[in-house]
Order: sequence, then structure tokens, then C-alpha cells
Amino acid sequence: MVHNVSYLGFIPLLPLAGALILGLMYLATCQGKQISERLYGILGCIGPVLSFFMALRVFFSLRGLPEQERFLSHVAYTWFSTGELDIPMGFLADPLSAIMLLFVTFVGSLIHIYSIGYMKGDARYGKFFAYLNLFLGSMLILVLGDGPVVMFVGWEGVGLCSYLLIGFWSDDRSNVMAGNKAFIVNRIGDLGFVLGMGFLFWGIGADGFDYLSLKANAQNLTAPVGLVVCLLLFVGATGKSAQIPLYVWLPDAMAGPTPVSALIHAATMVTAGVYMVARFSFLYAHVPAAGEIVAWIGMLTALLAAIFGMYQDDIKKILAYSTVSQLGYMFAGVGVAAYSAGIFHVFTHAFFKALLFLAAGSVIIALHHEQNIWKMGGLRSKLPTTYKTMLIGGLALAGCPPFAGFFSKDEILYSALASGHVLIWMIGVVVAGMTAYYTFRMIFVVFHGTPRDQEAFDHAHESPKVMTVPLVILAIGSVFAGFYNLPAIFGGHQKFSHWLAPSLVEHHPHGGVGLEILAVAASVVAFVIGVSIAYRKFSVPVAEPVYKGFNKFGYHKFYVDELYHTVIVRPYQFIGKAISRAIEPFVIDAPVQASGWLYRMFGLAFKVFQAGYVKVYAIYMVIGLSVLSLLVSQSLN
Amino acid sequence: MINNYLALSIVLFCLGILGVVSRRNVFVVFMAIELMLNAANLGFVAVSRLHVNMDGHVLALMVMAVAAAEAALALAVIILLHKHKGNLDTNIFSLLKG
Amino acid sequence: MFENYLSIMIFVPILTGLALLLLPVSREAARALGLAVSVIVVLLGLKVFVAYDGASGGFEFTEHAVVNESLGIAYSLGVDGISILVLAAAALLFPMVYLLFATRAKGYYANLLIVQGAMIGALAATDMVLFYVFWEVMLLPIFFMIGLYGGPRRFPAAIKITIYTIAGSLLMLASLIYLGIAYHDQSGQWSFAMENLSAMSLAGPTATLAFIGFMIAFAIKIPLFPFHTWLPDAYTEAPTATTFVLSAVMAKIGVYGVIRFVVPVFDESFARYALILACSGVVGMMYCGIAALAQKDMKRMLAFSSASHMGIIALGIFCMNVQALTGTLYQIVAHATSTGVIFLMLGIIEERTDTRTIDDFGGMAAKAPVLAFFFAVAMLASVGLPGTSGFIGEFLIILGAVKFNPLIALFAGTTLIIGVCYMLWLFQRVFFETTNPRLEHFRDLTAVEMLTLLPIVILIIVMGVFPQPFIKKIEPSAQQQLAAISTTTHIAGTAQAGPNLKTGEL
Amino acid sequence: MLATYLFFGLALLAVLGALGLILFKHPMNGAMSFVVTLISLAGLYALLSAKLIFAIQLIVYAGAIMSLILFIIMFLNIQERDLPIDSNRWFYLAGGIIVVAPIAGLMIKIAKSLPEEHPELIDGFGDVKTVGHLLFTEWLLPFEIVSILLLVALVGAVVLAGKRGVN
Repeated sequence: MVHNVSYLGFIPLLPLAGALILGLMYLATCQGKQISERLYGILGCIGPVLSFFMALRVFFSLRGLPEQERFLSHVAYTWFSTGELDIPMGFLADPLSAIMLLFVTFVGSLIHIYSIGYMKGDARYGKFFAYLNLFLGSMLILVLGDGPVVMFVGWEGVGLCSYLLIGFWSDDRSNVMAGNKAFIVNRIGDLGFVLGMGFLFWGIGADGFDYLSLKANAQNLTAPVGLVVCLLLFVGATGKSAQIPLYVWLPDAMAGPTPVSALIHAATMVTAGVYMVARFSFLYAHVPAAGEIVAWIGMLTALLAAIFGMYQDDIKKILAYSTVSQLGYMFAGVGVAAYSAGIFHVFTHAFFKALLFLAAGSVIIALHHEQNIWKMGGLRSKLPTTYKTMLIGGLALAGCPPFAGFFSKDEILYSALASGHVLIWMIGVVVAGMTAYYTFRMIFVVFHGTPRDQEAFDHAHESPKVMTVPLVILAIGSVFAGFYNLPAIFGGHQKFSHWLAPSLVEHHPHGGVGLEILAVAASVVAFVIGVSIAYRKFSVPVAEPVYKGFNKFGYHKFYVDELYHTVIVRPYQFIGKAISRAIEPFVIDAPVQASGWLYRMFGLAFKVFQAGYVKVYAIYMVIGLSVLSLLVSQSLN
Repeated sequence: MINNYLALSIVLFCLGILGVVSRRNVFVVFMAIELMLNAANLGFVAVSRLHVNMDGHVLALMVMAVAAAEAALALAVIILLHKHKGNLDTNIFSLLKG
Repeated sequence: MFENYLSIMIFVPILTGLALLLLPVSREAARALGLAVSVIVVLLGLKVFVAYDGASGGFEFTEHAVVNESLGIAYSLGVDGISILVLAAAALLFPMVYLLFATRAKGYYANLLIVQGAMIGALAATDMVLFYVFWEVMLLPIFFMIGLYGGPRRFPAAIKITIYTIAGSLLMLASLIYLGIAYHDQSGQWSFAMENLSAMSLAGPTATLAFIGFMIAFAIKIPLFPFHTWLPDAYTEAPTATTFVLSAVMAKIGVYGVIRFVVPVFDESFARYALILACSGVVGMMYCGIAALAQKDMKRMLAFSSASHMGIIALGIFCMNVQALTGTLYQIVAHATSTGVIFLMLGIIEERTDTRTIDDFGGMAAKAPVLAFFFAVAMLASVGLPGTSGFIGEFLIILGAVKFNPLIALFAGTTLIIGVCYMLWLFQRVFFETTNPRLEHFRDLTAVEMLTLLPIVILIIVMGVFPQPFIKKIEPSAQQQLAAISTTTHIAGTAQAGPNLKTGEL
Repeated sequence: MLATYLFFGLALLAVLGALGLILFKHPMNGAMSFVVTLISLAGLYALLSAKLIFAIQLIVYAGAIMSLILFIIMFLNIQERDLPIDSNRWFYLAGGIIVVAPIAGLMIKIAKSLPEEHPELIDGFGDVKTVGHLLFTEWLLPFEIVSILLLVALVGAVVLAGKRGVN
């Protein structure tokens, strides 16, 4: 039973309209008299906030429906249709997209408000809000799209906004390069997505290429094609959600303004891959082998990123690697078919990671765009609100009970254990410990100890209300979001999982209370170990360490960027040069040139006969006549 | 009988060719061309006699008219060339060389 | 009032162009006249486009007059879904040139008029001899425009494109004569009308040769790898408006020719060689796309980019399913708008800075935000971002390619990546980074330029968001065009070698 | 019989004159010997009963054209030293004969195949009146065209010769 509600289309349309208006205003005025920042800020926030209220409306109308009828949809118009293919511009709100919708608009609105303060004084203030609005609109299309093709619109749209916002300060070449890298790497993933859609369509899509029809026909998909589709779609997910081997763009993406890092590169866009896998749970449930691969890639990514995270100097890069690592958890979750656990982690992660980034942004602004943690220290007293909120975020990220991250991460690890993926669970526990370690390494170095740069320390001051209020709100979310899916062992009812049930195809494993206690205990132990190591090493004033051996290897991120550069980028450039300098002129064009040369040679050869004297031509004529006469007399005889 | 006339016409024509080919004096070349025209005329008139048909005569008249026109123009050109180059050698005119 | 829209669209520009060549008219007057004529053509073109119904998939706006009864050559025109979008592009894009480039010679505008008329003629002709005539007429103005008004190395470029194209055309002529004779042998009558020729069943080695003759002629025009080598030189040396004409419309007529003539007439040979042709398209796309990255000259780079896109567009034909074919027909126009706008903006930039070397630019977005915005929109359409015109076509082509042959689809899909690589690199070097001192006094677009380009930029978005009105016009004809080929291929037993994804046989 | 002797005599003169044309060094001598050819040809026309052509050959060719040529030769006042050196003359002549021989042989062979006997003449064959009648009825258009040609040649000659030279 699907209910048609026409306001669905307006949810993405509002921010998009905002982007258009802001963009035109900015274009019209950027070279003349500037419009006041306040106007831009207010206009920029209208769209997201309205979308948030509409998302609430969607959520509550879904709640008012019986469980199996929780589908709201709206087809705006036929987007394109040819042959068997029929793609409507349709939107679908079900429990899954409603959850995504809620936190995307909620976190998005908060970050818009925060940006009013953060971007103060930037010459391209209006452009920033236009891009942010565009991003939010695209993200909402991604979430609300009723089929893979409409989702792809948002999918690419958020990629574009990511590119634009990473290279926002475009005067600096490295920022633009980081943006390019993000776009190109995402595009590699998108290739997988597009091909996956192609296979899916020719497999079962002819009877309707939207989620509900696909879900209904999923059993018709043969196993090999199903595997191909799942893996190709997962390639798309690795690009967007920064998994091995396409994770390299996310740390570089920190070149963008901090609200961007918080909104796009931590809370919302990068989770799109997880959302997509959950969306296609009816396919992945069909093909267990694909889920296996997803889970392993996810967990390995989590491990790798956690290792890198332990060595970073840049506060935002630490958070970036922690994002990659947490995304790995999410994929491990959806990979072991615990889709609701993965989505729950997406949900809680959005709060605490946005919080951490915004708090980091507050620190960065306070220190006038200093991002190196080894130039900070002792900021606890100067930035009390920031410190408290960041501590809450850190505890949530590290998985300290009862903060949000603990429950969601535990749910994933328990699902892995209960579904028999013991090795994945063990790695997960280790990564949890590492997460605790690098999170508190960061907090201790930045906020505890003594100031390392006295001058910067003296000028530091707490951020304005417009920035701290979102921090506090997010901190509250980080504390309490986890209770939404309290498992039975803590006396809860897993409301979140039940809420999602109509959208997903999953079977909750029942491992028994013993396993559950084991999982919880292991996570808590890992957290305690990680924090205590960090406390031992960094709660006292320490200088910037010099890395040797394996540590140096980790500090340089296993030289993966360099490897990619040597193996992919350089040969690509080389082939380009080779084609344009050698192959094109000397191979492909050679027959053409040769034919021209041949004609010229013929010309030169016959030029000899062209003496230029009329008499000579007369002689030729006579000779010709003579030969002709000879031939004719021959034939006469 | 007529074939003797035609043979004479052929001989004269060939002599004309030889004149054009072997001489470099522009006057001689020009007159050799006139010789060939005359040889052709002789052919026309002879065949005309053979068939008792006077179209050959008319053609001969035409050829003469053309020859006259040619003579007028050619001589004008020769004068011009002589003025320009001060020479009568056909080989100095090689503007057709590619 | 009158009904010969197509004839008017063909001959008013051609006759005006010839008159301009012969009459002593000032440059300004020539430009004004050209603009006026092109606006008339735009209005007629809009009329035809809107009035074209397309539900039946057959020809509309037909005109017919016998030219030579004994040889069956006729002056017959018509529009169907295959030609309607290309025709619209050929009709609608030209006024921009007159508006944007004001300082050209009289002959330049005259040649533009002639080339427009000839292109519309080639697109509207339904008699093959008539098509051939317009096809050849199309080339001459291009030769003069490059040779007379082009860049420093214009002569070799002009000669190369002309001789290369004519070589192909001669092969086509020979094949055309063969077709006429074959039809005469089979039916006892002479005719070069499309519907008669496509109804023939051709077999044997001679038919294959004739197929190859046609295919080479069109492959040169498109251009398909490895017949593309005239393109970088010609595009680079030609004056910008000519490059615009070449890339936005002329190349598309090559694709159009394959769909219109080769597919129905040589259905069997076409099905047999489709895989090879598809490979050629894909290889060309990758080859030119990778080569584009190594270019130093902006125009040359965009020339390679254009060639790269043509590879993908051509691929859509060879996949032989309705999605890919519709995608090709759609992408033809999408590419015409995006690449056209890019080349026009390049022309504006070149006129202001006197350079095209990428290293001479940088930070232009700060100096000219509107130009940067327009360029970005066109660029995104060119890389196929959803929401712009470029996505629909590319998506349909790749979708069709998956059905045709997954491996081809995989390589075709790399266009998503390759296109982005060089385009972003170009955009970065030209519009981002610190402002190059050369651009200190660079002006943004003037009001006229902005208003000229704005409709196309809007069209790019509209075609991305609301493609169905366009697709509705082309799809029935695409279906019909493929109906013929699928029946013959089943009989000939050469049905597509691709996988059957329904039953899962990879 | 007389006609035969006359023919051979005139033919001999014509050939000798032509030989003189191509062999004499000075164009003046060549022109004079060419006149001999032209006059003998006129005689041959008379033998063929082509009365009008006979007259015109004498008047126009031997008279007008040749005197024009002679006039120009004398007008240009060509000296021995002005003459081009025909260094390879004998080589060209010998080569020319070799080349021309097959042509001549073929043509003569064809001429020989023609019938020997002469048909009876009709009344007024070759007369001014009959030829003129023909000229103004059947051949009117070519005649007019030729007259235009002559006019053009006249104008052309005036324009060309009237130009001021460089020297």
C-alpha cells in the first residue's frame, strides 16, 4: 500500500530553489556592491529549516500509518522513458528514507546556522551558502529518489557540491587539486554504479525501475547477474563512502571549509554508500557472497583508516580518517546483513561526527586557521564550551557507554559475531580500541597540557553563540541518540530496527545473551585500553613525536597516495603525452600523411616532363599521335 | 587521282610538324602552322571533289578566315614579345613551367 | 500561408549567402542580413519542431518533386524523429554566431549562411542523391572559412579536412551508384528514395563493399577512430564559429547519416560488423579522451574532447537497441549545446586575450564569474552530470551497451572518468588558482553575450530535467528504424552476441 | 594527261617550298619559299575545280596574309645576330621524321584505299555563286560566328599591338 503525497517533491526543491536564488544574487553582485552577509545567511537557512519541518511531517505521517503501509510516494512527472525503460521523477518516503531525511535536514540545518558564524568575513559568503543549499537539495534527492536513477541524480549532485566546496578557496592550487581528486575518484565509483544499474535494468528492471518494483521482482534475478550487480553497486559505494580502494579522496577533502567537512564529508554524503547498500538490501540479501565482500572491505578499511588516524598531525585529518574508519564499520554492518545496525550507526555517527568537526572548526577559528594539533594545547580553559562538547563527541566516537556511538557500534559488532563472522568481529574490537586511542590522543593534545604556541593561545577566544548553540544541540544528540535503538540486554526494544523493518530485508540473528554480553564486554574493554594508553602518553605535556620504522610507514599512510600516483596518474599522463606526441602524428595519422606525400612525389616526378616550352608539349602530342598511328596500323593489318 | 592529292596534303602536313618541332624561330614556327592549315585545306578541297559536294569548300573558307584571324593576333603577339624580350626564340617563353 | 517550411529553411540561407558573395555589401550589413536570415530559420525551425507530432514515427512536412524521371532522382524532403532534433539544432544555434562575433569579413557570414542551408538540406533530404548533393555542398563553405579566415596553419588544415572528407564522399558516391543499380536490377525501376532502397534485400560481397563505402564516408565525418586525424587540426585552426559549426552540427550529420542510411539499407552487414564498429567508437572515445589531457592549447584540447564524445555517441548506434539509439539521438543535441557553448565561450576568451595556451590563464573565475558559471554548466553537461542534458543520452547509451556487450559497456563507461579528468584539469587551470597577470583587465561577458548564451545554458538544464518532451518525438522513429534490423538479424542468424541478462548467461 | 603533269609539277613545287620554309635560316627566305607553296596550292585548287577557293587562296593567303607576315618581318628588321641559334635543328629534324613517319604512313595507307575514279562534275561546281549560296543557307550560322571571330581578332590585335612595351 503506497500513499501519494505531493509535498514530497518540495523537500529537495526548497534547498535547490534557495541555491538558485542565492547563486543568482551572488553572481549579480559579486563584482559590485556586496549584499550583507546577514541576508545571505538568513536566506541560506530558510530552505534547510523548512525542509526539516517537512521531514518531520513525513516522519509523523509515516508513524500514523500501519507498519506495512509506511510508504509515501509522489511521482512529479515522467523523467524519461524509452522502450522498456521508464524512469519517473518520483520520490519515495519509507521508514529508511524518513530516518535519513530527518537527520540530514536536522544536521544540515544546524551546520547552515553554524556557518553563519564560521564563514564571517569571507568574500564568497553568498556562494558558500548557495553551494551548501545545492548540496542539501542533492542529498535529499539522493535520499528521497524512488529508484536508482533518481538516486543517481542526487548521488552525482552531492559529488559535484563536494568538488565545489573542497576547492572553495580556489586560489590555492592544492585545494582545487583535492577537489579534482574527490570528483574523479567519485566518478570511478559512479562508473560502477551506472554499470550496476545497467545490469540491474536488463536483469529485472523492465517491469519498473523503482525500488518497490525491483524488490517485488528481486527473486527473478539470477545469481551471477545478482552478484555482478551487487559488486558494481558496491564499487559505487566505495567511491562515495571512501572505502578501500577509493578512500584516498576523503582525507584530502579536508581542504574545504570545516562546516563542509562536517556536513558533507562526515555526516551525510559519505554515508550515501551505506544508505545505498541498505536500500538494495533486497538484492544483497539475495546474494550472500556480495555481502561477505562488502563486510570484509568495510572492516579492512576501518582497520587501515584507524592505523592512519593514529599518526595524523592535522586535527581535521584525524577526524577524516576516523570517518573513513567508522564508514568501514557501517559497511561491515550492512555486509553481514545487519542493515538496521549499519543505518543506526549512520544515524548516530552523523551527530557525533558533525559535532566533532564543528568543535574542531571552533578550535581552528579560535587559533586563526591553525590545524596542526602540535601547535595547540591547554585550550580547555580558553574554549570551555568547545571542550565540553568535543569531549562528548569524542566519547561517543570512542564508544564509551552510554553515548550514542557505543550502542550503534556494539550493535554492528554483535551482529558480526552472531552471524558467525568472528574474525571480522575481532578486527572490529581492535579497531574500536584504536579509535578510542586516537580520539583521546587528539583531545588530550589539543585541550590538555600546556600551550605549545603561546601567542596563538593568548589570542584564542570562545566562538560566538551562533556556533556554539549548534554544538550544544549536537552534543545532546550525541548523548541520547543511542537510546533510540536500545537492545534488549539493556532493557530496550530496538525501536529503530523495528521502525526500519518495512524498508529492509534482514533477519536478526539470535546469538543469545551470552554472545551479547561478550560483545559488550569486549567493546568496553577495548575502549578502556585505548583511552588509558592515550592518557598515559598524552595527558602530560609532550612534544611532537618523530616517527620511525612502522610508525613512519603509518605516518606516511603506507605511501598509498604515492603508489596511486605512480601506478595510475603518471602512466595516464604518460599515455596522453605519448598519444599526442607520438602515436597520433606517427601512427594513426601516418597513412594520411603518407598518401599526401605519395601524391606530392608523383607531382614531383611528373614535373620533370613539364618543361614549360610549348614546343615540348607539341612534341609530346606528336609522339602520342605517332604511337597511336602505329597501333592503328597494326590493327589494320 | 584524289589519293595523290591527299598524299600531298599529308606530306605537307608532316613537313609542317617538322617545322614546328625543329625550329626555334617564332616566325618559322608560325608559318609552319600556316603550312599545316593549308595542308588541311588541300585535304578538304580534294575530298570535296571526290564527293562532288561543296561543303569542303566552305570549310576551307572557314579555315582561311580562322588563319587570317590567327595571323593577325599571332603577329600582334610576336610584336609584343619582341618588344618585351628583344628576341624571337620560342624557348625563352616558358611561362607554362610548373 | 505556405507549407514548404523545409525548402525555405534550406534555400533562403543559401541564396542569401550567394547573393552576399556576389554583391558589394558592407561587413555590418552582411552580419545584419545573416542574423535576420538565421532568425527567420530559427522561427521556422521552432515551428517545425513544435508542430512535429512524431507519434507515428513517419515523415512529416514532406515535399516531393521529380528531378530526373529516367534515373528516379527526386527532390524529396521530410522530417522524422531521427532528424528532428538535429534539424532543430542546425536551425536554432546559428544566430549566436552572428551575435557574438561582429568583426568578421563579409564572405565569412555568407559562408555561414550557405553551410547552414546545406546542413538543413542534408538533414531534410529523403532522397539519397539529394542528400549526397547537400552533403558535398556542406563542405565547401567549411573549406573557405578555414582557408580564408582561420589560424596561422589554416592551409594544411583546410586542405586536410577537405580532401579527407571528399575521399570518403567519393566512396559513398560509388556505393550510392551501386545501390541505384542494385535497385534497378531488383525492381526494374530507378529510384534513390530512402524507403525504396531500405526495402531492398542486399547480400553478397559487393553489398558489403558498398556498406564499407558508406561507413567510411560517415566515419570520417563523425569522426570515428582511426579516421579522426583531420579533426584536431581543423578544429584548432578554424575560426571559432566554424569550429562551432563543425562540432555542434556537422559531426552530428555523420552520425545522423549512419542512422538514416546505413542502418536501414545495409541492415545485415551492419548487424554483422556492429561489434567492430562499437569497438572503434569506444577506442576512439578513450584514445581522444586521454590525448585531450596532454594538450596545451585549449581549443585543441576541446577538439579532442569533442572527438572523444563522438565516439560514445556513435557507439549508441552500434548497440542496436532502442535505448542506445534514443540516447544517441538525444546526446547529439545535448552535445551540440554543451560543446557548442564551450567553443563559443572559447572564442570570446580568445578574442579578449589573444591566446589559447592554457598556461596563459588562471583565476578567471574571479575576474569573470558569469563566464565561469556558464562554462561550468556547459562543462558539467559535457561530462554527463545528471540534471544536465549530457546525462540522459550518456546514460541511455551505456544502458544499451550493457545489453549489447558488457565489456563494451565497461569501457564505454570510462567516459565518465576520462571526461572528468581533462575537463576538471582545464577548468582548474583556466578559472581557478591565482589570477594570471595577463588577465588583469579581463572583462566579464557583456549583456549581449550573456543574453546570447543564456538560452542555451538554460536549454542544457531544461534538457536534463525535462527530457521526455524531446524523447517523445524521437523514440517512435528509433523503434521503427530498429524494427527492420531486428527482423533481418533474426533471419540471418546473426542476432546480437551479447549476454542474455534475463537468463543470466554471461 | 596535262592535269597529271600539272599536278606533279605543282606538287613538287609545293613540297620544295615547304622544305625551304623549314630549312632556310632567315625567316625572310623561309617566307618567300612559303609563298611558292601557297601559289602552287592555289594551282592545285584550280585543278580540283575549286574556283572560288583558288581565287581566295591567291588573294587572301598568298596576297594578304603573306604580305602581312613579310611586312612584320621587315618591320622588326631582324638581323642575323638576332636569330635564335637552332643548335639541335638536325637532331630534332631527324627525330621528327622518325616520329612523323608512322603518322604519314598510316594516313597515306588510308588515302590509298579511296576510290580511284572521279565522278562527273555538276554544273557550277566550285563557282562563286553555288558556294556563296551554300554559305548563306546551310552554313549561315558558322559563317556569322566566323565573322564575329574575325572581329574579335581585329580588336585583339589592335589592343595587343597597341600596348606600350617595356623596352
